[in-house]
Amino acid sequence: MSDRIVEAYIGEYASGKSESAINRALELARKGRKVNLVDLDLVEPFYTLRPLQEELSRLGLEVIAWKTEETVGLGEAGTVIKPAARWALRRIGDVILDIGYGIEGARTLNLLEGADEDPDLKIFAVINISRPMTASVADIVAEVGTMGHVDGLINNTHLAEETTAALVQAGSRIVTTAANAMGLPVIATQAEEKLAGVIGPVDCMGNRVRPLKRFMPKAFW
Amino acid sequence: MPETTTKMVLAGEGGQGVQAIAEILAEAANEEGRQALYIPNFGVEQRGGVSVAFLQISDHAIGSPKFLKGDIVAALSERAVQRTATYAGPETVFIYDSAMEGVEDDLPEGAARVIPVPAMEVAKEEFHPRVYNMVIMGALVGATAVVSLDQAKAAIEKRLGYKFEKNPQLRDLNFRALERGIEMGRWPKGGIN
Amino acid sequence: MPVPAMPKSWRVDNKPHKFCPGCGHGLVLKCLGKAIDELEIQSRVVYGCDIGCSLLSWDLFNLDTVQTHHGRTTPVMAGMKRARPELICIAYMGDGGGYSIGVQHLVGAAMRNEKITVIVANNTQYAMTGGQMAPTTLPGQKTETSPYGRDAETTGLPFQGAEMIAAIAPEGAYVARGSVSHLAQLTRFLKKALRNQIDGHGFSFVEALSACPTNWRTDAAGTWEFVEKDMAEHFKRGEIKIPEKREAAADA
Amino acid sequence: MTVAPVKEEKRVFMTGNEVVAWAALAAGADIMYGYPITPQNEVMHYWSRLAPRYGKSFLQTEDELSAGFATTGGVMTGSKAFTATAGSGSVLMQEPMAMAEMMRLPTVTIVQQRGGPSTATVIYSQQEVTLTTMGGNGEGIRVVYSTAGHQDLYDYTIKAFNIAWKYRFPTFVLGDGYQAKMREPLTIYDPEKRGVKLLQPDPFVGKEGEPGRDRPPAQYRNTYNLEEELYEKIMSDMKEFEENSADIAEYESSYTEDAELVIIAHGIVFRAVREALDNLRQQGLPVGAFRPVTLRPLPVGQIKELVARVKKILVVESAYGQIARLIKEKACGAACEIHTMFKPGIGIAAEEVEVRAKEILAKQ
Repeated sequence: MSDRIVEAYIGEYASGKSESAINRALELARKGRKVNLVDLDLVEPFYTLRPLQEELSRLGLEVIAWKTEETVGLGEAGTVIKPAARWALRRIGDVILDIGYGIEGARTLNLLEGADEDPDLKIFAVINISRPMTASVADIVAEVGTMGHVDGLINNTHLAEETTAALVQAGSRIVTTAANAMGLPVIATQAEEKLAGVIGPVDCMGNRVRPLKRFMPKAFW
Repeated sequence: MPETTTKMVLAGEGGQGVQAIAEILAEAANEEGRQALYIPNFGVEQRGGVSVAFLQISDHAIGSPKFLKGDIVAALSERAVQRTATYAGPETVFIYDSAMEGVEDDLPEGAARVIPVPAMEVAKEEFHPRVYNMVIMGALVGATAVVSLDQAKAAIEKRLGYKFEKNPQLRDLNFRALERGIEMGRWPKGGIN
Repeated sequence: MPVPAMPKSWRVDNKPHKFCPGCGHGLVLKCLGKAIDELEIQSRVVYGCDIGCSLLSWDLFNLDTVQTHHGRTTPVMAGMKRARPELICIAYMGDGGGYSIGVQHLVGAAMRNEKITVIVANNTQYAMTGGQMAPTTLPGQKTETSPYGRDAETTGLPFQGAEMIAAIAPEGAYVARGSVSHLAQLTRFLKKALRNQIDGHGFSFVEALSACPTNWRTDAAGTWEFVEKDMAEHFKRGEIKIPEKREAAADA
Repeated sequence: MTVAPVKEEKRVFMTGNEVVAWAALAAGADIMYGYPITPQNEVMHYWSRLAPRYGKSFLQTEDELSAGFATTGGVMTGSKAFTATAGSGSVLMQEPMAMAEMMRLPTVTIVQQRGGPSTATVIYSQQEVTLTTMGGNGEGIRVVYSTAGHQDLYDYTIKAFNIAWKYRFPTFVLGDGYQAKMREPLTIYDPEKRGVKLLQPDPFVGKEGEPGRDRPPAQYRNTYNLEEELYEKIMSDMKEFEENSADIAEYESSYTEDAELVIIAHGIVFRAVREALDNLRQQGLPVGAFRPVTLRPLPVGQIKELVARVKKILVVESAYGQIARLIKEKACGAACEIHTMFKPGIGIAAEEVEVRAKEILAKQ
């Protein structure tokens, strides 16, 4: 078995893909692993990792994303895949992929060289039940059904500053039920650090709780 | 020659030649060294709509192309009567073609004088319907004396000379129609009829 | 005074209409009125006209009508049809609106097979604005903006609008070109175009060769000759595209 | 077949463009016409995903002219129709919206402002104020709501449909790229359950019966023959617009009663102002804030009252004086000082506003 970790985070708009990917990458880096964090959001690359690049690099990540000054046109002409991102799976170390939203966002993986034959690649769908499109078990099953191959779900239920432990637990119940219906594992329940402490190491459904540090508010403005 | 500005509104159906009349009068006045300002105002139709010409002739510089009341308002069709009644004030001489029927209710009430002119009848019987606008132009010149007969003729010559070259009889026809119109325009004072 | 024979779908109270004597619009719209009468669809039609001389038809029919901007009647009618598919939507315009300023709307509607009927009256120039050159102006034809005659080298050849639509419209579309010189045929084309919309096959388009004696400066004989000889040389009458296997409507 | 898309009140988390799509559904919109332009694309993305589930329609047109004109066609059939655009798309949208003004068509247009002039940036600005409030050729016979976040986007998109159909003025919801793309929580709800009655549209064309036999034909035009005809038409529309302006106009204000300086901003910039205001007040400084929610018609009475009473005004915007021009016009003749902070095409942070406000207060 390979020790290499390769994970792609997909999901609805604002479901928390980027936040999940960043935190996962940092978690691995803290363990002393070499980690590549790749921005593969082709729909709107400039609302995700771009403003965070320097900070994340300082924290020890290899960030593969466009720099603002390297591009022109932004959202309208900026959906050009960065060559380094295309070959990301050939890099040494772990690879964490932030895959953008889009009706067939998961198919973005086809753009990665070697994605179809990489034995380590795992694709996780990030779910926030506070989003009407993925609010119920039926909605989640339908939504994930359109995403192509998925290896597991992540409960990332939140309402930004208004998130409560009860909400996260409610999310866990719905996401776990949906995962069971699809025969998929729940990889983790994610919650902001403080809240994660309140919930404890496992949530009400027995899913591992991953504490999150929020970066994305800095990704904006 | 009048000292002040003469303001005229001419209106008719598209194709009746009101714009040509106004243009010729403006050119004649200009040739005489007077100030003239003419502005056409028409609907969206190429033909068939009410066509209105606003003409001002003066001895001094003319201000706004738009004015509220005309000294002379000439309406050559039923619709033109309705359209132009608004330009008739207490000082206005309102001229309309007496061949029109059923316009009595639309004629302006407060005008200084409202004069029916049998221009269509005269054009048809004495000349040719095509010189109708010459009769009207004559009537306006007769009523206002804004330009001299010679100058009016010169301006017509300038505009229609190329046609007259081919058919000199046309020149005579047009000029006679003009003179007949001038005669009619010197209508005895005294309001309707 | 006896009222001349008018289609039932025409308004009688505001006639005579406002087109110039000898104008082709009146004839095209009479054919359209007859087609509407024969199909008995007066209560379902919404008629849209452009700016340009076609706007003078804004109150010509006893039909619900909207007069729009230059070239924009096509999207207005497409918008109506999408919102209320049971309505029968007709967009009427001149060649300037259809083939110049509104051509991308025409292309978009044809390509999407919008279930509307577009009628373009082609009189080889912009008439209401005083006779400027249009995409349809004939080679050598003098207009206010081609005072020495249209030069094909620098301004191109008469635009083959109906052929273009036939080429880009998907299966189900109906495309024909008629003429005011052949009114029975034009009526038949218009009827088939409307039938195509009623049956839900797809886009329908009729170009009608029309006449503009005012801007052509032609008398009756000259007008006839221009339509029948000069225009006919460049614009072929006939059906250009018919839905396969489902021939649109009875050829009444 | 159709079920209410938003059945019960719910706290949700999403982007502004999605909020618009959900709000349009909640408002009972029937059809959207659109053309891609960043940053409004996801309004179309979400609407086109959601629409078929609720028996609604979507049409992607060949350009914004077409999207706008198709929207006018849609509303004429008595359907609640809307479109969304931004930047140079807004420029094209003014042609159909001029027709909507002339024919008094109840179109709803969402504008997510981006940088200008020209293509500029796709990110953010407040540079479409003049365009959206005044439109193309004409007198700006329209209603414009400037939103300051997701709850506003939801509330005012729903309101826009009602106002449009009530008054038959084309109505706009003026957002921006930040609001389009940012994520924050909001409460979605069924407006009817909150007692907001959704107006049922009345068709302009395609009514029951045969025109000329059962009813007169419904005939609409935007072309007038005479100056006088046009004059009467516009004067009557303007009279109606002005008579209803006070009812339509909305605003938000805080701490203006005892303020020496009042900061005026609209839209998302007001959030920076609100934040700055809290800090300034905590420091005991006599500052207030005022936000016109409707940019057309403006809350004229409140603005006039304000400028007559306070000593200093600071207008803050992500444009070079577009809202300031409107405020100054209403403030004409007042003795107050009017200061400005113009940052065209770029976001404004609370700290910047705070610094500027202190500078102005310190000046004698």
